[in-house]
Amino acid sequence: MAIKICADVFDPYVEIQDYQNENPGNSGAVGASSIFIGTMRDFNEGDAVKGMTLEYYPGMTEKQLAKIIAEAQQQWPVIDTLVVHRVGDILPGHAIVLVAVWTSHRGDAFDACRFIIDALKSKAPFWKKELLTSEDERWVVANTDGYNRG
Amino acid sequence: MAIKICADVFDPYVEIQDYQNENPGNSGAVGASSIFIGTMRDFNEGDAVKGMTLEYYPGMTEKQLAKIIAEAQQQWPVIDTLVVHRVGDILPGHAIVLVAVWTSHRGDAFDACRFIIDALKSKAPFWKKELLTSEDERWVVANTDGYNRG
Amino acid sequence: MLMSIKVRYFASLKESVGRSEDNLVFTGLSTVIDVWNRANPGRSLPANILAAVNMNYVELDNKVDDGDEVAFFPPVTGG
Amino acid sequence: MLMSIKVRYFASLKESVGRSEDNLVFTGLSTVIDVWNRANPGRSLPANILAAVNMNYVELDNKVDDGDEVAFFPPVTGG
Repeated sequence: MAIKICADVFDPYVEIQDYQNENPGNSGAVGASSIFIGTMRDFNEGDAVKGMTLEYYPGMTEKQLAKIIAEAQQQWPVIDTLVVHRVGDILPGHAIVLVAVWTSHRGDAFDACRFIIDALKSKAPFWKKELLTSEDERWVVANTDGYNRG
Repeated sequence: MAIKICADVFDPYVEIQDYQNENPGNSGAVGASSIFIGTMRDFNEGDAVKGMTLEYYPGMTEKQLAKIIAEAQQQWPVIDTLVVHRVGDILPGHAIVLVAVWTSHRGDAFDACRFIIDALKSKAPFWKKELLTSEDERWVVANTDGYNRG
Repeated sequence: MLMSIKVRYFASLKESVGRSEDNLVFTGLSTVIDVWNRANPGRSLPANILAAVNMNYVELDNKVDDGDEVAFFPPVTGG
Repeated sequence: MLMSIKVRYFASLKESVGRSEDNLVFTGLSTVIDVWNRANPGRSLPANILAAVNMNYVELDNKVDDGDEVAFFPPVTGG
């Protein structure tokens, strides 16, 4: 299990490959990997966005993420988990968050991965401030339910 | 959208990276990527497994996968999809299937990805024959519901 | 009417019938189950076997036409 | 009893209070909302603000102890 806060651009696929190379132990038991990657879009709530700053609470963020992963491990037979989250100044197209969950069976992988990203979005102390193409700045007030209602 | 049948070992992360490099068009609209990877385990139904052969129906397999992806695109606002499936002789640890779905919002990505892998497992003509460490061979009779009931 | 039908078998069914395909030629209208019976006289279709015509899933009473490819196979186990 | 409490503010709340932390020293028992009121006299806690003590979420009537770190911040928007 690993939790990583990145102040610089990260490639989620390289993070996964590096993690797996460093932790090859469980590969024979793994039958399913569910991976979620959140990426910065160039629009939000109808406005064009050209950048974003992600603030966090060093110490508490990692502690809350570790709690969320422990809850997932209690609910599902999880073999391993990797969570990476970006902080600092971010541009459209860049990865914000990576959640990877490895299990024996696919239902467990999907359920645990979705639980972790949903819990992260409601409990892990990160805050987004958007820079619009109009040069206005605004704090994102609340996360949405995750569906396109447009 | 791409569908690929691989007769040789494939690295799912390299497949995704190559696909994204060849199809950079939608990156500003993508906010969520849900990726599922199915990997060969070294056990199944209580027996140690040392290899597997995957048979398919060339032509029909691709046709059914294209239908499944079209159904997902009708039900969710999917930006892009990549499905890769292995055939031939497979060893434990090797990737069997990759499903990647790109959307603006995470709920759509998870739902569409899970729909595609569930439909693939029930409708796409692939058949697995396991080689046990006891040297017995057996056809897998049916896919399970995807949860660990052990 | 002269019908020319390719019949294909996959996976465990291919092993139990002992061949991967038949090329049938016969006269008269026919359904998927008729095709099975002509290709496998005296052997009833095993339970749970799925059928496809021209790579689309069909029911066993589906009509077949000259030139069709009819396939029989067990439940799929990919992914 | 002498209480030494570090208070931290994040994101939009940090901007509206105009600072990122306070170091309070006072005597007597206290709760999270008391800490806010001592650090921000005359300014009521904005609606929806979350509180943590030593990096765990707490309710506003949670007791605080000497040496605790108390944090206030708006709803989180990561991921």
